[in-house]
Order: sequence, then structure tokens, then C-alpha cells
Amino acid sequence: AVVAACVFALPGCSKKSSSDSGSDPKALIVGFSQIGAESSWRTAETKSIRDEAKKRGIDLRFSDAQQKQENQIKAINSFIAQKVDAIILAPIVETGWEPVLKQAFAAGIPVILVDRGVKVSDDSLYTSLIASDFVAEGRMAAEWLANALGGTGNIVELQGTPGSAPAIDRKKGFEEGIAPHEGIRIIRSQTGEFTRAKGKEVMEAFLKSAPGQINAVYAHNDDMALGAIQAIEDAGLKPGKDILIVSIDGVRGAFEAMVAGKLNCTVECNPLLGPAAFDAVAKAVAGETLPKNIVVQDRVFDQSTAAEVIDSREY
Amino acid sequence: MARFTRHWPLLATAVVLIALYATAAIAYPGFGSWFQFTRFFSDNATLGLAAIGMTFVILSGGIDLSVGAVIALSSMVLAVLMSRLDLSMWSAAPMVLVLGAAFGAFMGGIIQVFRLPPFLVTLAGMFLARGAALLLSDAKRIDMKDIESVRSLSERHIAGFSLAAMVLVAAVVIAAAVLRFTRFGRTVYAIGSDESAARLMGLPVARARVGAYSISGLCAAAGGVVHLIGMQAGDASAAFLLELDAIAAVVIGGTLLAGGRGSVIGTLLGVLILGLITTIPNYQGDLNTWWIKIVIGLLLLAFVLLQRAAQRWTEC
Amino acid sequence: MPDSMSRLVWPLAALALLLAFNAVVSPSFFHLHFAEGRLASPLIDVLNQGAPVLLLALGMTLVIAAGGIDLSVGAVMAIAGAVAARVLETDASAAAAVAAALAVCLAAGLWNGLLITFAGVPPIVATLILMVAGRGIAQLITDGQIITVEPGSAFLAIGRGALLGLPAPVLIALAAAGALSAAVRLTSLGLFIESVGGNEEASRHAGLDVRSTRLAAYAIMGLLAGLAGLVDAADIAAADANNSGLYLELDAILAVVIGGTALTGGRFSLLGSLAGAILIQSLSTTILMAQFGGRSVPVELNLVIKAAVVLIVCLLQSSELRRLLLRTRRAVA
Amino acid sequence: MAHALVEMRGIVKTYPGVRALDAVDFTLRTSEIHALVGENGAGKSTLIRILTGAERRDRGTISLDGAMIEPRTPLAAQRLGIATVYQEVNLIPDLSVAENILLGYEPRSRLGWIGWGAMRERARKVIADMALSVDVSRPLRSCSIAVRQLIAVARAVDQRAKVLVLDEPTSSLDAGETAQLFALMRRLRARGLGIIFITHFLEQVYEVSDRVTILRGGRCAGTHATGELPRLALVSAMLGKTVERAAPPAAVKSPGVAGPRRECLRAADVFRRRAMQPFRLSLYTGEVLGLAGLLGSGRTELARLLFGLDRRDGGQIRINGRLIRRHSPRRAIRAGMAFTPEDRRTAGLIAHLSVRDNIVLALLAARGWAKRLGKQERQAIAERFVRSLSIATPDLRRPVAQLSGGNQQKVILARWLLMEPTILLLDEPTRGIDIGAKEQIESLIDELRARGMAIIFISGELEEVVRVSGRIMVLRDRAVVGELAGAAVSTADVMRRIARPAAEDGHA
Ligand SMILES: Nc1ncnc2c1ncn2[C@@H]1O[C@H](COP(=O)(O)OP(=O)(O)OP(=O)(O)O)[C@@H](O)[C@H]1O
Ligand SMILES: Nc1ncnc2c1ncn2[C@@H]1O[C@H](COP(=O)(O)OP(=O)(O)OP(=O)(O)O)[C@@H](O)[C@H]1O
Ligand SMILES: [Mg+2]
Ligand SMILES: [Mg+2]
Repeated sequence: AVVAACVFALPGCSKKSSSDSGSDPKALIVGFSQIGAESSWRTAETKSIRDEAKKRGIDLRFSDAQQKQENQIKAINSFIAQKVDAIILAPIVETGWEPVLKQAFAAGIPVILVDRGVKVSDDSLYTSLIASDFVAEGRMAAEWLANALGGTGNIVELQGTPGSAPAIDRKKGFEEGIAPHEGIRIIRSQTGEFTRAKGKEVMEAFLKSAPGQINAVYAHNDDMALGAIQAIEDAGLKPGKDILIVSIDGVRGAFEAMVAGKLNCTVECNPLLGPAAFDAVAKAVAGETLPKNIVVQDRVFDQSTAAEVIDSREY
Repeated sequence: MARFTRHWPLLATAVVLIALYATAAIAYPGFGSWFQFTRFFSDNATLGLAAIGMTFVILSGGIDLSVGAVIALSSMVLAVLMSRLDLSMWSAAPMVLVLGAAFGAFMGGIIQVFRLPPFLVTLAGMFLARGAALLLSDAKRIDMKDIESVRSLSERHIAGFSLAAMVLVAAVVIAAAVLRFTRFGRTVYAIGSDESAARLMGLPVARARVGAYSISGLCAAAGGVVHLIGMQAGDASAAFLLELDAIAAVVIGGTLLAGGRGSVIGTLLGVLILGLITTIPNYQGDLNTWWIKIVIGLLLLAFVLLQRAAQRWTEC
Repeated sequence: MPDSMSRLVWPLAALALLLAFNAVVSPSFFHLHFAEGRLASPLIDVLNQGAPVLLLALGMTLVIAAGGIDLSVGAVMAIAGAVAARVLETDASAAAAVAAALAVCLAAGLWNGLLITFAGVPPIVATLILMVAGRGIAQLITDGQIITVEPGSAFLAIGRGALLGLPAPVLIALAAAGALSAAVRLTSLGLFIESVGGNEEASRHAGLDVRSTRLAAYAIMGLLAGLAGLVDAADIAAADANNSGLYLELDAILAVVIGGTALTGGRFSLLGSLAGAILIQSLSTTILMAQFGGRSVPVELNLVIKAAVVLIVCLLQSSELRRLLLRTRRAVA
Repeated sequence: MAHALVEMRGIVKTYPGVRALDAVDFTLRTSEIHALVGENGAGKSTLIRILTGAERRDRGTISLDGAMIEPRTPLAAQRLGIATVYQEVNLIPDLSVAENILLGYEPRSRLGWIGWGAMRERARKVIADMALSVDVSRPLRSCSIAVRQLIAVARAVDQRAKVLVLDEPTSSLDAGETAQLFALMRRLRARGLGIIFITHFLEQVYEVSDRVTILRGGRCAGTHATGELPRLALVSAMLGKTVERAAPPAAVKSPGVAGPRRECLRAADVFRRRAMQPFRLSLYTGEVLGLAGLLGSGRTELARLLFGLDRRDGGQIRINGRLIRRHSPRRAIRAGMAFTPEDRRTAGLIAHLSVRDNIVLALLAARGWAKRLGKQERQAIAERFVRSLSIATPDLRRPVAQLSGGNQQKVILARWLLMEPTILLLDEPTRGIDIGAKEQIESLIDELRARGMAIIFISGELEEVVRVSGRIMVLRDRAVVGELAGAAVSTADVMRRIARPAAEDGHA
């Protein structure tokens, strides 16, 4: 009986909550398909969108795909079945969206893409894209590092999850960025799978297999850089001095590390897309036309500015 | 008499599934819609196909951890064949199916000949297939949306059911028939129930085992083809760890992990149950990531406990 | 026992082979020196980084031998880290944090065990439930954030401390292995587990308490997963509920199977699992360290290499292959 | 005219540490029933496993109908016309009875699909031929050992082979079933088949076989025409020594008991729906209570209820005066009860554990996991029982699965004897045991009884029940229908009670 109660209580309580928010008859229903919760960056993005929805009195249907495109497609289908007013989608990859977006389009539901684009034959299938440019981020990191190294040095790279879009683009952008500098070489490149633990493990191996040769670390996200910092300290070296470290995202932990002098630079990739996303939703629902691309401006932070910015970091 | 009571557990599972579905359909607007109903089949077609193949392997007393990776590999191979070598869907897809079956047969052969644990061999197969899929393309994904045959197939629907859903249903029917009405099918049950007895009874143990694995490979390859058509892209990271869901679906559907007892119909129920359970949070509103996981866990728990209770109740 | 020895030979042989390969490809692999008060060497790193898998593999050995499986261990690791980090935030002592985390993980193990033994849920489904929900619980505890442990905390000694030059995780894992093998040898627990996993019906006839034996295996598993989670959190000085222990359950099962314990239950070998876990970790380290023509191994090849090694280990274990080889040799002679 | 059908010459088979067969010659003719006898572990099963391709021989030749054959798998042997029923029934528990009879030979449509209707039909016919009444569509799992054994025979017979091998097919059959099987064997012999028949019942050897081959310690100790070989000579050939007494052991029950008799087990109105009608039972120290009845009459079910393996739906059980509430084997054991199951492979042994661990398992279980027993102690206990029950095993660390059938049974017996129970439930303890060992077990039972143990003894062999028991409960259709006591009870009395129409039961 306990079990039964628990199953049936669930839909029951949903009714209550939806009738709570449903007291305002004009409350929008918006579906948000998120990739997962693999990093603090991602969590910050989710939080930004959920907070913004709450602020605006929007009835949000949140779905966490646990890193699987299949689940995202499931989510969009169930949003369509629920006849939501708009869909926000953070696509895990670029391809494979055409069929499901067509369904949404046919149902007259506007789709706002966040963090990265999709490849579709007809870009009227989505309303607008609000995103950073991963390739540009990689390039910015490369430029900062090339400058700091003075044009020569050995770099080790900690890649993101193999096959994931940011990993591919940030690698590509970085390689473009260092290409003009003959003296700079990437001597090791392995995946740290975007996690702190893996970042540390890979860095430990790099330090052992190329002792004394590493001048700088480029990590595809801050979490891996923070792991690498620990590995460098364990090896008796000074991160940020003996070995320069640059990474991407700009989470709070990275700023703390910069203030402590252990991280040299982080390229911001702003996850606080909630306000912009719901502005776009509001406009789309109101029938206004929107720019196809809303590019989020990313900035480079280094130790010189870290201390003043840190208190304003929300994530 | 015995013939009917044997199906009680399956009926109990079906009843609990329908009850869950009805409850959700009443509680959430849109959940009971025809659109969502058809999506349960198409969204879970790849999983379903893999689970059907997995049913054969588990019935035979084995396990196949490679199915997710084989799905990814076959979608990549199909994409390469069609986009790079310009083969048509009709010539490329059969090649991929044969490849999948051969891959399964290869693993089954190693398990049979060297008497190695299926877990190890198919795990190696998983690494191999996933690695090969990743190596096949630098971009890890090949966009296929501009290829006409893929496009038209992916947009073909009958009464809202996509091609994938129809393939799934057809596969269930065929697999059920093979298991029930062919000597091969019965031998699969026999070796899962008691392999040494099956050998002493003079049954073709080796052939049945290799056959079970090659069917699993074939089903996974079909899953890859369906996946490619559904997504209009070949994808090396598709179906990551799908094998766990497939195994869970098979077991929830009443097939014993130790082998010898179970059915594909049960597996289909298991797949739909997993699909249902993971869809409910999408309707639940603003649950955050962790609550979604906890709710999925609780729903699964509630389901299996209800299923157990229903089965006990029908037993006496 | 000659029989259990012969089962151990092959994982050990594979391990030796891998280490020999390392000696050739990356000479620094066996380089030992002191840094920051502890021995530093890729070899030590293997043990250090392999500690969580090793701990998991020990518990998984018992669970599998008792005829079960546990997919939830990765999630339980995440819960352990999360609980410890939260407790530490309240300025409680490191001991309190460890105790709280282990208590919660013991409860998680018992939960699995109860679901399996009393509710009759198949192990793979029961632990799948906790695999999914457990990570949610861990994230609930950390609010989805990575909670950093204060740098000065005594808790960090679990991950980064050292004794006699050996890093703490290595010591913890070895101590756990020692304690567990003593526990299964010096009591009847090991025999009970083998008997229950080997033939449940006959065990019941012989008067064994099948349920509590299974329950004990899962409880031990919970504790060890908790320990693994603590080591993992202390190692990176943070509780990362999203990633801690992710997919580690597969590595743990792999280690157990490589070590010669059959997934169908029954006989087990803790030493084999130990060798299996070290083999898996040294494989990852090897891939990370190896250099071919001045280039590191392309990420895409990692999996293919792993496949090759697993297959080789498989074939080494196969008595059938040895028999075939012997027969052909005899035929040639 | 009968000619040599199967000829095995110089067969050698060595297992690690054991020479199971040492240059054995064996000839089977057409139209003959050839008994193969020998002590437990003599190599009978091994010899036929080699003939049927289930095991590889080290040396020797086999010919069938004059042509050399090389059966590598049971399938190959079957194709050659050798059908087999193995000692430990080898069928598929999860499949239906019909499939177990016909798997591999099922009627199929032209497309190769199995015709289920035709299959059930044919299975039903085969079953009816053997005078069995089983629903062929139910899973084999739900059938008792004896029924399974008959199904295995049915399967082999249905294969229309030239050679039929039966490894202890009668070990769990009662007299009626056995007679039916023999009639069937004679019919097959008339059709020209050669039948190899392994048994430990000398009566049966003389009743049905034409010739007999004796194995001793892996060697052939002679082949004789059965009629020309006196029993005494047969037994001495088996045991390898001359014996004074070849007849089956005389009644062993001697009245003497140590100490006063008291009631140690009492069951009142115990029943289980669809399995056992309410029954009453009292058991006293120093007595052997036999359970007699036909196949499926519920003897095993009764014992399982007493031991707490199945939950009873009502009634009370007192063990040594103590009321047992939540009954389970653990509680029963703690209260001083022990039970040897009829199905040793699934319910008795932990196959991969060593002989030693299998022997001490119940003792350790009773002591709990924390109170361990040192290796030396375990070894000593195991050695004591291996010696006293003469269990043939090269060493104690050998997995028990490698022992011969009869020796496995002794291992289970050893497991319980060392617990020194007050109540011992023995379900078919002498199944598959050679005459020497059987005699040994029977006198052991009497010895235990004399020491004050209370024993419930189940056996399909009525003579044995009568010989061993002081009191006999008769069961029919899952109900206790009567009780016979006194030294004068004969098998005929028991049979009459079994056969008496249900209406008269009340006047027992
Ligand atoms: N798989 C095996 N591994 C090792 N030894 C074995 C194996 N099978 C049989 N043996 C040994 O071979 C010998 C002959 O065994 P076999 O089963 O042929 O005896 P049997 O005459 O059939 O006895 P029983 O009447 O008890 O069935 C025994 O000593 C037994 O322990
Ligand atoms: N001749 C038969 N036909 C059909 N089912 C039978 C037959 N004999 C036994 N069974 C089944 O076997 C099961 C076990 O019966 P049980 O073991 O209690 O009998 P038993 O008196 O111990 O006889 P035995 O052990 O010699 O078979 C029962 O479920 C019964 O239905
Ligand atoms: Mg035998
Ligand atoms: Mg019986």
C-alpha cells in the first residue's frame, strides 16, 4: 500500500503544483531540455534558466537528458504532446535534430537554442540561437597563452569528453590559435572527460612521462584545470608559476584559483543564459521576429582582474 | 491449465504497466495523447531492438555488453557507406546488418570455443566497436539529412507510427515466433536452462549459442540503422551504455538473468515500462536534475514492487 | 590451494606483460623517487589512482560470488563524498565526516540487500534503481555543485597523506584487502558466500541463512563503496557528485571477472580481483604515458587498445586455448 | 542370430588423481539386455559416458556394427543410434515435458516450424505407452525426480536407436514403475536393440538381464551369462573378495535401544494446500519410521513440511517438545533435525565446493559465521567420515561434483551425521548406492537408532522400507492412509494398504 501511495501521490502532487502556477490563466508553459549535470558550468546554466522562469511566473517543464541525445528527443516529443508554448533546447550535438524540430515546427511551437547551434537544412526550424562560440574560446585561450609563453613552450592539453562538441571545437580553436607560433608545441593531449578527478589523473601521468618538459597546460574546462593544479602541486611544482595554466568556462572555483595564483587565465563561457532565453521566448510567443543568432560575448580573465571580478561571480 | 498459468507473471506485468500508463494519462494533460503513445514506440525503438537481441543472449545464459557500441558502429558504417561511397540505403543497410550479425557471431564463437566468460568477451567487443566507431570519422558524427532516402524514410509515418516503431513491432513478432516455433529457439532456452543437460541430450549447443549472439548483433545493427534514420545522422557516441537499459528491460520483462526462462513479449513490456518511467518527469514540471533521477528511481522501485506483488497474488 | 593459484596465474601474467611493455615504451614508468614526502612513480600512481576501483572490486567480488551484482557502487561513492563534504562544512571533525559517510553508505548497501533478499527484486534491477536515484541523492546533498574541502582539513589525509612513503589511498586499499581476506578466511563468511552463490537451494537445505549471507555481502559492498568515495573526494579535495564514481561499477565488475570470479556466482578470489583492478588501472596509465614517435596515443585508440588487452587476458585465462595449443604442439611433435 | 553390436576394447580414462577406467573391454550384442554392475566409483558411468561421446577416452577403440566409431559429442552418438539416459537425470527443467521428450526430434512443418499440437500429441502417446500420467505441457521443473527419470527413458526410447543405455534408471522408481520399464525393455530387446542397463539392485540384474559385466576399480572383472552366474559369485566379483552371505541383508531392526523412549517429534493436523492433506505423526527416539507409498504419493512433501522447507498452511509441529512457530530449515536443524534430500544435485550438494567443505557445511552453518572451525579440525572431521562411510575420493579438496553418484550421496549423509541430530529424515538415502554401501547404510541406520536417534526413512524400494523400519506410515495421493507396526509386517501388507480403495481408509 505504501508503494501504491507513492506512485499515485506523484501525479497527484503535480496536479497541485500545476494548478498553483495555473492560477494565472496566462502563465506560459515552456519546456527546457538540458543535456545533463556533468559540470558546475552546466549546473549554473540550469539554475539560471530555472530561476528566471520562476521569476517570470513561467510554468517550466525541465528535462535532464543525462548526456543522451535520445533522451533529449524524447523530452521534446513529450513537450510537443503537452502543447507547451515554447521549447528551450541545449542540444548535446549539432546533428540529428531535423526530424524532431520539424515536429515542433508543425505543432507551431517556437524553439530557442541555447549554448550551441544545430545543423538543419532550413534554419527556420528554430527561432533563435543564444550561444557562445567554442572555437573562438579555444582561440582566445591560445592567444593568451602564446603571449604569456613568449612564443615558445611545450603545452599539454586536457581534452573534454571524446566526441563532444565543446571538446572538438575548443581543440580546433586552440590549434588555430597557436598555429602561427612555431615555437609552441602540444606535446601531450589526452581526454580528462571534463572532470576534476580525470584531469588530475591525466596530469599526473603527463608529469611523469614528460618530466621537466611541460611549460603550460591547456584544459578544455575549469574543472579539469583544478584537478591538474593538484597534480602539479603533488609533484612539488608551483602551478601558475612553474607551469602556466589556462582553461575555459570561468566558474567561481577558477577565480579562486586565480586569486591564489595557481591558475593563470580562464576564458569565460557565460552560462547565465536564463534572462536572454526567456526574453527570446517572450518575443517569439508574442510573434515578434528575432535575430537568428544572439552571440554571448565571452571575455578573458587573468590574475590581474580576478580579485575584483570574483565577488560578482554567481556560479 | 499449466499452459495458461505460465503466462501469469507476464499478465501481471502488463496489468501494472497499463495501470501506470492510465494513472499518468489522467494526471498529465497530453500524456494520453495518440502522439505521445506513438512516440513511446519510436523513441524507444533502438532500445527495443537491442533488448530483443539481448533477450536471446540472456535466455541462452549469456550477456551481451556490446549492443550499444554495435548500434553506434553500425550507424557510423552505414553513414560512411552512404555518404562517402555513395551506396544506396538498400544496398548499404543489408551490408550493415550482415556486419552486425557477423560481429555477434564472432563474439559468440570466441565464447563457445574458448569457454570464456561472456561478460569479458562482449565487454571487449564493446570497446572494440565503440573504438572503431570513433576512429571511423574525425567528427564523430556524419550528417545524413541531405540524403534523400534517409530523409524520406525518416519522415514516413503510418497512423503516427514511425518506421522505427514499425520495425520494432515487426521484430518482436518475428523474434517471438523464432523462439517459440523453431528448433533453434527452443535450443536457446535449453542451453540457458541447463547447458550440460542440453549437450547430453544431443542438442546443437554451439550453434545455438553462436546464433543467439549473432541475433543480438543483428538486432543491434538494425537498431543502428533505425537510429541513423531517426536522427538523420551517423553517430559514434550513440547509445552509450544502452546495454544496461537493455538488460534492465529484459529482466523487468520477466526473463531470468541466469537464462532459460523468459519471453520477448515481456521484453517489449520492459522497454515500454522504462520508456514510460523516464517520460513521466518530462511532464512533472519543474523537477530539478537530482529530483528527476530520484523520481525515476522511485518509479522503477514502485513498479518492480507492484509487479512482484501482482505476481505473488496471481500465484496463489 | 593449487587450484586457486592456477586461476590467479593468468591475470598476474597479463599484469606482468603490461608492466614489461611499459618498461620498454615509457622508461620512466619504473622510476622511483621521493616528492612531497612520499614515493612518486607512475607505478605508485597506478595503485593510488586505482584505489577506488580496487576497493569496489573487493566488495563486488563478494557480491558476485553470492550470486548478485551491484550497479549502484558509483552512485554510492558520490553519496559518500557528498555527505562527507557537507558534514565538513559544518566544522565537524574529519572523523565525524568519515563516520557519517560510511554510515550512509552502509545503509545504501543494506537497502540493496533488503530489496534483493526480502522483496525478491532481481539484483540487477534493484541496484539499477539505486544507481539512478543514488546519484540524484548525491546531487541533492551537494545541490549539484562541486563542494571544495578546505585545504587544511584533516580529511584530505585520506586522499593525499602518506605513511612510510606510501600514499594513503594505497594503504587504505591494501588494508581493506587484507582485512577482507582475513574476514572471509578466518570466519565462515567466505564459505557461506561461495555456497549461497553456488547453489542457493542446497544451501537452504544445509541450514544456511541465505538472506543474511547475501545481505552481509551487500553491506560490505556499501561500506567499501563508501570508502572508495571518500578516497576519491579526498584525492581531489572536493565532492563532485556529478562525476564521482561515474561508470566505475563497470570497471569494478571487469576487475572481478578478469580476476577469475565467475559472474554466475560461487567461487571467488579476492587476490584475483586485486590483480584485475591493478591491471585495469595500469592499462589506463599506460595509455596516458605511452609515446609513439613523439606523439601520445590518439584518444580514439584508447578503447581499441583496451579491447585488445581484455581479449588477451581472456585468451590467457582460457584453458581451452591452452589445450588446443598443447594438442597442436603434440601433433607437430 | 545375435551378433556384436558395440565393442569397446582397451578403454582407458584417467582423471587427475584417479584412473577411472583401466583397459576395459566390453561387448554388447544385438537383442540383449546387458547389465553393468560394480561398486560406487567402479567406473560404470564413465564407461558409458565414453561410449556416448559425453567424455573423451584416453585410449582404446569403439566399434558399432563392426565399424570403428569416434563419437565426439552426445549428438554424434545419437546420430549413430546410441540413445542414453544418464545417471543424474539430464533434462531441461525450464522446458515442458513434451519438449524434453522430443527436443531435437520435434515434428516440424515443411517450413521447419515446430508443430506444437503434433508434438504434444506424440509426447502424450509416448507417456501413455509408459503408463504415466503427466500433463505434457507443464514444465519439467514441476515433476518429481522419479517422473523425470521416466521421462528421460521415454526420450531415449523414442529415438528409435540401435543401442539404448540406461544408467541407473530404476534408482527412484517403485516396484510397479520398474516392472513397466522392464516390460518396455523386453519389448525393445525383441525389436533387436542392445540395451546396457546399470543398476545396484541385484534382483533386477537377475530379473531382466541376459548377460552381466562386472567392473571393479576401473577394471573389467568378467562378463557372464546372467543365468549361469550365482549371486554369491557376482557379489564376490564386485567386491573383489569372497563373501559368506550374498543374499540381501536380513531384517536389521533389533529391538535394543539405549535409554528410555520419548516422543521427539509430533505433527498435528499439518497440511499444505495442493500438496499434503492434514496428517498426524508421532516419532519416538530409537525408532525408524518408514514412509511407504507410490510415486508422487507425497512422501517427499511430508518430509519437506517437517523440515520447514515448505511453509505449512496449518497445523502444529513440536520438535523435542518445543513448538516450532516460524518453521525453517535453520530452526529445524537447531532443534535437532536433519534431512537428506532425494535430489542431491540441486538440493544437496554445492557442486564446486570441496568434499571437505560440503561435509562440514551444515555444522558451520549451525555455528554461525563468526565461530569458525580451524582447517585442521575441518580436515579431521571430514577424514573421519570419509573413512567411516568409505567415501571414495582421491583427496578431500576435490570438488564434490567429481565424485561418483553414490559417493556424493554419502557426502550428504556425512554432513548430517556429524551434526548428531536427534531426528534424521532420509529421503531415498540408498538411491544409487551399491549393495555393499547399502548394507552399510542400513546397518548404520540401525546403529543410530540403537543409540537413540529417531529416523524417518523414505525409499521407493518397499522391501527396504519393511526391512529397516519398525513402523510404517502408508501414503496415497498426498494423504496418510494408514500405519503398520510390528515385526511381522510384510511388503504384501504394505502393498495391500496402498491398494485399498479410499473409502475404506477410515477403518485403518
Ligand atoms: N569429472 C570427473 N573428474 C574427476 N574424477 C571423476 C570425474 N567423474 C568421475 N570421476 C571419478 O571416476 C571414478 C569412476 O566414476 P563413475 O561415475 O564412473 O562411477 P560409477 O561406477 O558410475 O559409480 P556410481 O555407482 O556411484 O554411480 C570415480 O572415482 C570418480 O570419482
Ligand atoms: N506419476 C506422476 N504423474 C504426475 N506427477 C507426478 C507423478 N508422480 C509425482 N508427481 C509430481 O511430483 C511432485 C512430487 O511428489 P513427491 O515427491 O511428494 O512424491 P513422493 O511420494 O516423494 O514420490 P517420489 O519422490 O518417489 O516421486 C508432485 O508435485 C507430484 O505432482
Ligand atoms: Mg554412476
Ligand atoms: Mg520423493
